[in-house]
Amino acid sequence: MNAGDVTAILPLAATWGLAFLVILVDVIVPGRDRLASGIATLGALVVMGITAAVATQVPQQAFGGAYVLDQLTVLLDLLFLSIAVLTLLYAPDYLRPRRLPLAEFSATLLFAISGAMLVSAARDLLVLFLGLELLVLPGYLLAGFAKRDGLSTEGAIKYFLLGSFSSAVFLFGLAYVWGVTGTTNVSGVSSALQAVAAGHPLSPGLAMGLAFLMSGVAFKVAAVPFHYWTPDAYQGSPTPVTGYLSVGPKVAAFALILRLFVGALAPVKADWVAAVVILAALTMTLGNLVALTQTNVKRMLAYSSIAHTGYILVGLAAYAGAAPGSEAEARGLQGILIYAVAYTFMNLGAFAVVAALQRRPGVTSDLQTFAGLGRRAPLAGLLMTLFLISLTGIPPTAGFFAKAYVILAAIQAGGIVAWLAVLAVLNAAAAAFYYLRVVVYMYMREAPEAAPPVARGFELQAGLAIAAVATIVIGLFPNSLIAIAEAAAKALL
Amino acid sequence: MSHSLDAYLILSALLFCVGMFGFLARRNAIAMLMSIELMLNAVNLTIVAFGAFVPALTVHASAIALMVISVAAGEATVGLAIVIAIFRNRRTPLVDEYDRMRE
Amino acid sequence: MSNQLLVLALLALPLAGFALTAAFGRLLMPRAWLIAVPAVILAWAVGMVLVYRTLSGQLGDGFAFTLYTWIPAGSFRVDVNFAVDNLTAALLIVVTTIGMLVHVYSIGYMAHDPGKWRFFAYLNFFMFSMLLLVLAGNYLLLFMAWELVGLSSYLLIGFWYQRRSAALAAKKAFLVNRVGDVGFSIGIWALWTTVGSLNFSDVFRVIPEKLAAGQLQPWMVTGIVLLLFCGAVGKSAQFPLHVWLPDAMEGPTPVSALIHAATMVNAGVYMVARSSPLFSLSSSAMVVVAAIGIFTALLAASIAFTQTDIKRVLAYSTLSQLGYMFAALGVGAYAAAIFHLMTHGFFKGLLFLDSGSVIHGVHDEQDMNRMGGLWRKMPITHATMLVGSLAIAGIPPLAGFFSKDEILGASFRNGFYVVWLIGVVVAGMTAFYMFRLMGKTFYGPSHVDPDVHPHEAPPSMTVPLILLAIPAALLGLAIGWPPEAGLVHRWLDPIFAPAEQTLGLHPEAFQVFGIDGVLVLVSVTLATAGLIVAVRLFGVRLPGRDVEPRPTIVEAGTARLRPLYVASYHKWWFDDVYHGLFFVIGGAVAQGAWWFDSHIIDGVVNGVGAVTTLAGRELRRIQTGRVQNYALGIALGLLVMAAGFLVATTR
Amino acid sequence: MSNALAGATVPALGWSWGDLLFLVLSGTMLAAALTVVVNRDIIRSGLAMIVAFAALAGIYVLLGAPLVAAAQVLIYIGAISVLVLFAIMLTQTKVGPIRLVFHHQAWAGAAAAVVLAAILIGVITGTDWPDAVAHQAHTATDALARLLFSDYVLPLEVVSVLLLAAVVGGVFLAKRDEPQGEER
Repeated sequence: MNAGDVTAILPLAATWGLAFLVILVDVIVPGRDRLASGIATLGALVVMGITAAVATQVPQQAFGGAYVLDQLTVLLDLLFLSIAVLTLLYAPDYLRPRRLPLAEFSATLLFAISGAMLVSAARDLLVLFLGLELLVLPGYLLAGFAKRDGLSTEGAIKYFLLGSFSSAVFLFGLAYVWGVTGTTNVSGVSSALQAVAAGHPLSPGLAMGLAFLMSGVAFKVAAVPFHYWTPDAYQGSPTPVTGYLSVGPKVAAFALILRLFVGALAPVKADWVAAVVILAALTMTLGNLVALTQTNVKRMLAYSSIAHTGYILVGLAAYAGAAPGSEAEARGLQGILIYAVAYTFMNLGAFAVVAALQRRPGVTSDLQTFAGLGRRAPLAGLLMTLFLISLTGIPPTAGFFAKAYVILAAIQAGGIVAWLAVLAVLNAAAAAFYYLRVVVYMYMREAPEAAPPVARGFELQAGLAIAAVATIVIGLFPNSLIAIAEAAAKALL
Repeated sequence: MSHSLDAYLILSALLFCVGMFGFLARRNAIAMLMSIELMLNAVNLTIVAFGAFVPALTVHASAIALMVISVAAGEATVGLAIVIAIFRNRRTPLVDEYDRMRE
Repeated sequence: MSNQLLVLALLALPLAGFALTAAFGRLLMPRAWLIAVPAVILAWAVGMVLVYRTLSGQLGDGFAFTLYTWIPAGSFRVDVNFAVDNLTAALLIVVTTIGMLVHVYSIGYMAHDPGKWRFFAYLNFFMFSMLLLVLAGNYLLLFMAWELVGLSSYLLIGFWYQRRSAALAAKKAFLVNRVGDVGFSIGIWALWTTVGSLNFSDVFRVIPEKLAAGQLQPWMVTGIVLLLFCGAVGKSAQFPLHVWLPDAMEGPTPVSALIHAATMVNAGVYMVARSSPLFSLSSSAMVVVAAIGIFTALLAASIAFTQTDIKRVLAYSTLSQLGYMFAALGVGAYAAAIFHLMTHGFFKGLLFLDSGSVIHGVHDEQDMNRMGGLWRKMPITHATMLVGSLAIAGIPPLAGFFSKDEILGASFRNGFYVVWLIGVVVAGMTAFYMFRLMGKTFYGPSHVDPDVHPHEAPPSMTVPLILLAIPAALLGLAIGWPPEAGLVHRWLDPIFAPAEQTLGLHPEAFQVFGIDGVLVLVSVTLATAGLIVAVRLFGVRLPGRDVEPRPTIVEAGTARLRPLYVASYHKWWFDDVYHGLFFVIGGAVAQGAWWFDSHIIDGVVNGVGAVTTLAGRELRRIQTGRVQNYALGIALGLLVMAAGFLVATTR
Repeated sequence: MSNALAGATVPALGWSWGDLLFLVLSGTMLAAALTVVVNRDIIRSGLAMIVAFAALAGIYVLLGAPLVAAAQVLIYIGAISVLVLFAIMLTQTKVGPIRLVFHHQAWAGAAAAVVLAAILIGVITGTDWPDAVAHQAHTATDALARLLFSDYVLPLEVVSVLLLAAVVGGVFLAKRDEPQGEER
């Protein structure tokens, strides 16, 4: 390890340090929840500052090329840290009334985020796997964090068992690819495959490796038919955790896809594009259709997040389906990144409103809970409407812009992928039905007599404001985001 | 036979499939967890086998296998913690009785 | 003020009004209109300056400017840009004037509503969206405004959400529009990828070039144009997406007047007119537009015959008149379509506000069977509504006569004889159902609830009525005279000249003593005939002499034409069929997907279970374990994936 | 170890000692693994898992990876298995009849496993693994140690953080709630 390594790894190391600090604070002054979560929140902001500061010195490699700090890493790190900050802002109003400790929550969340950051920076198969595990293991714990709540632990065990199963599958695929290519280094794998892919069919071993990797990754992004864990894990988890789960691991899994499939497996992309197209088509269609039948908002949002996975996969399909070096290839990658950013803010925002509604323990996330919210708490209603409009994909919100971007990339890629774009448009139209239902409940139903109070803590409101501003600004002024995404995609190509 | 990479890979594939069968068939959460451990062991066997037969991978194989073993330990810790937590709630380790969420 | 500043002010005023009213409206109660109405009046003034500058020719072909680059991604570049030309100006006249009058009218109409601050906020937001729609200089911005007007329309229809029907109608409007918007958005994306820009000027330049160069097949242009038209069909409520507009009458009446008669529903007409350089490239698409337009005109008129809800009659008449406009667009009479859009905006806005005044006067009763004899109680409302009815019936020299006859004349001269024929018949039907409405409402014996004492509306409502009656009466004469060569043609012909050139149309002078005169005579005769029949059946009050209604003849007539009557009364069962199609079948598909998602694995499993049961095991009562189901599903996915990769990649 | 035995053959069968050892160890391991997944007594499953792990450690030695074998014994047998057995004791319920041990989709699971095994065996035999040599190499412990602290220092760090995270969160989830009452 040398000085260069230290700068490159600074954001990650700082996150770890922050997690240690939070644990330490909890050990020294136990029970001071506010202090611990405050430190975590402010610390995450500081780490964002550090990340922005080291962003001027990209690209940098560390640990013999296993870890890279480039534009992509910086963008994703900042995104993951924002997820951490927002989740930490949303959590207190939900966890405190349920007497769940914020200190452990903050530390576990930070560990998970550090895993996501590691995934976004890894240029080595083993480090990718370890980052993935560092991401998901704390995730299982967070899902079961409301340990006295049967639903939470039930969701956690399902998530854990299926997640570990898929990790084993993924690792198995990784082992085969490693055995075939003889290196764990991403660029090494890529150049080894370059030789393999030149006109020859794949060896069965490599094909099997790809199949296992694709299945493992499809599980992590919750693509149909590997999505089964999502609704239960989302519904059962404490709502702020659900918000985190719906964006953190998902975006991290797409980071994994970018590093692994785009970084290492690009030479054989003609061999896996079909799988992506099928997964995308299945995922958005089934996610949307099933979301139509849900009456629990958290569960509905879970299925909707599956549908959004489908849209992001459209971006991946555009990349994979486009000719190497073409503009559509780059646009597809940018689409993934832009969609991930837009989706993060709008989806976290929506879950934050749900969490605010569930301030009092025992309040469910049933649609009925939302009745009359538009009048009961006009601001919360307005924000929820904004997030839902964005999720639907109505301009000028972030959601519309992101959807437009991936769809355009897909049309530009042409061929079968262009038809995927048409399917995406149809699906986006169908999505209005179930998002709108929530708006109908908020504005066109009377609130029940004894409506539970809506949380309005300072942190929550600040977090909601951030998400709302991001949702609007990305929709109205996407210029800088596009520029960042272009730079990040260039780092990959 | 003991000098053939195929033999070790097949052995590991069989172990993987046995683990998968256990995961799909058992009702007990801990039994499922054990099945996952078997699958991870199968992967490790694959890695070490590649290392033994491909000279360039030899040392790396052991290093990777050690990492995987450690990850498996972490996974077991988390899994058992969750099992114990849910056992406090439900008083049964049988996973298929955890079905309060459906649809 | 510079022109750019004017445009920005025009947008900023209602937006600021919305923001302030939304934030502080509750504090302003009971005078919640204190910000919203002045904002719109100011916007009207700004708009008029802009209109004057444009139409007086000071700006040449108009002007365009870019605020900033919205999406700066290489070939996906889209600006936030605005374009103002004579077409924009024509729309601005309608939108700002009627918008302003409706705002003023709403002060009185909504005086007693406890939630009116929301109403004014939404109304301002609608004005912003509609102005953005008209001013937008590219398709994406237009689409954004398109969705925003849809959203504000949704909020306003459902304003009285306590009525379940209002909430349902709001949802229906939004969702039906969504169907059209799918086509519209696909069309826009297709344009984007073919042209690389969405600016109107670029699109209209590049598409004909590419078509001429053979880079674009004619069927592709037809496809794109028809996809765009899908959006217009939804927003302007044309067959087969017309079902939402009558239901939208659940909203407060000012909303019906402003959004669902005078402005938003015209967005489709405006969009097609704006895209005339594209539409004119595909004659088959033009035929589709004309056919859908004239069919809607006929269909809606036939339904309006038998409806008893005063606002619904007007809603169907709106559909019918919009149908005329699309027919005009389809036959290539673009200027006539916009002319009719303008006159219709005024007289239909007037009619709706009149109906609101009536409803207000008889205490929220909308059923015409429970009205009658109101002319004595509500003289101003009656007089202005009579003007509006004569205008829509096409009686010279009121506004509707000029615009409608231009449409009919153009269809005939451009060779669309069927369109002309149906159009003339519909003109007669229009006169009939409008005077049926007048008769049932204002003349004959009163059927009003004896406890209700009808009264004239307050000045804040009657003044807008009078102000609207003036253009409804005179606008045709003012800008439509002489026929085919009036001001409106001087304004709009340059805009549509390229499209007409593509179509090979040569504007000819209007021949008073030639074919044109005959055509006018025919349509006016039919309209007068319809009017007279209606008057004989439902009564009228002429100076000095009352014609009494003859309900017995009406009953005898309906009895004889029973099947037609029933069909018309039930709106040709479109709602029921759609309910079946969308909600029952769509719901079934969704349920099916859900079932597939949650049961298919169980199904496989239970099949296996059944086999083992046959083997003698007692398995019936064993609970399904969900995790293993999920796991099995994932394992099967893994198997399929593995097999697929093996088969597909290793050959 | 494998080198020492490479030359000799087993008297009666004509196999090399290495082959015999491989067969015995792999047979033991598979049998034990099957016991883990099918035995109705979960405690016996846990004990069988230890046997499987031990046999696998032997195979690692056969493959010339003694350090992995040592880690296998220390971590899998010494830590994970013990943890699992503790968890079994903690959550012990009465053992039901066999149909409660298995889910009724066990048959489908078995079919899936068999199909996957068939696919995998086909793949393994059908693949020309690159650079495979006939004689397995032996991992030098000192080389491995150097590698771990040079190239693999980042993974090592990550693993340590991961274990810490697992322990912190795991302890929170598994620990019994302290008597509630006072608001925190």
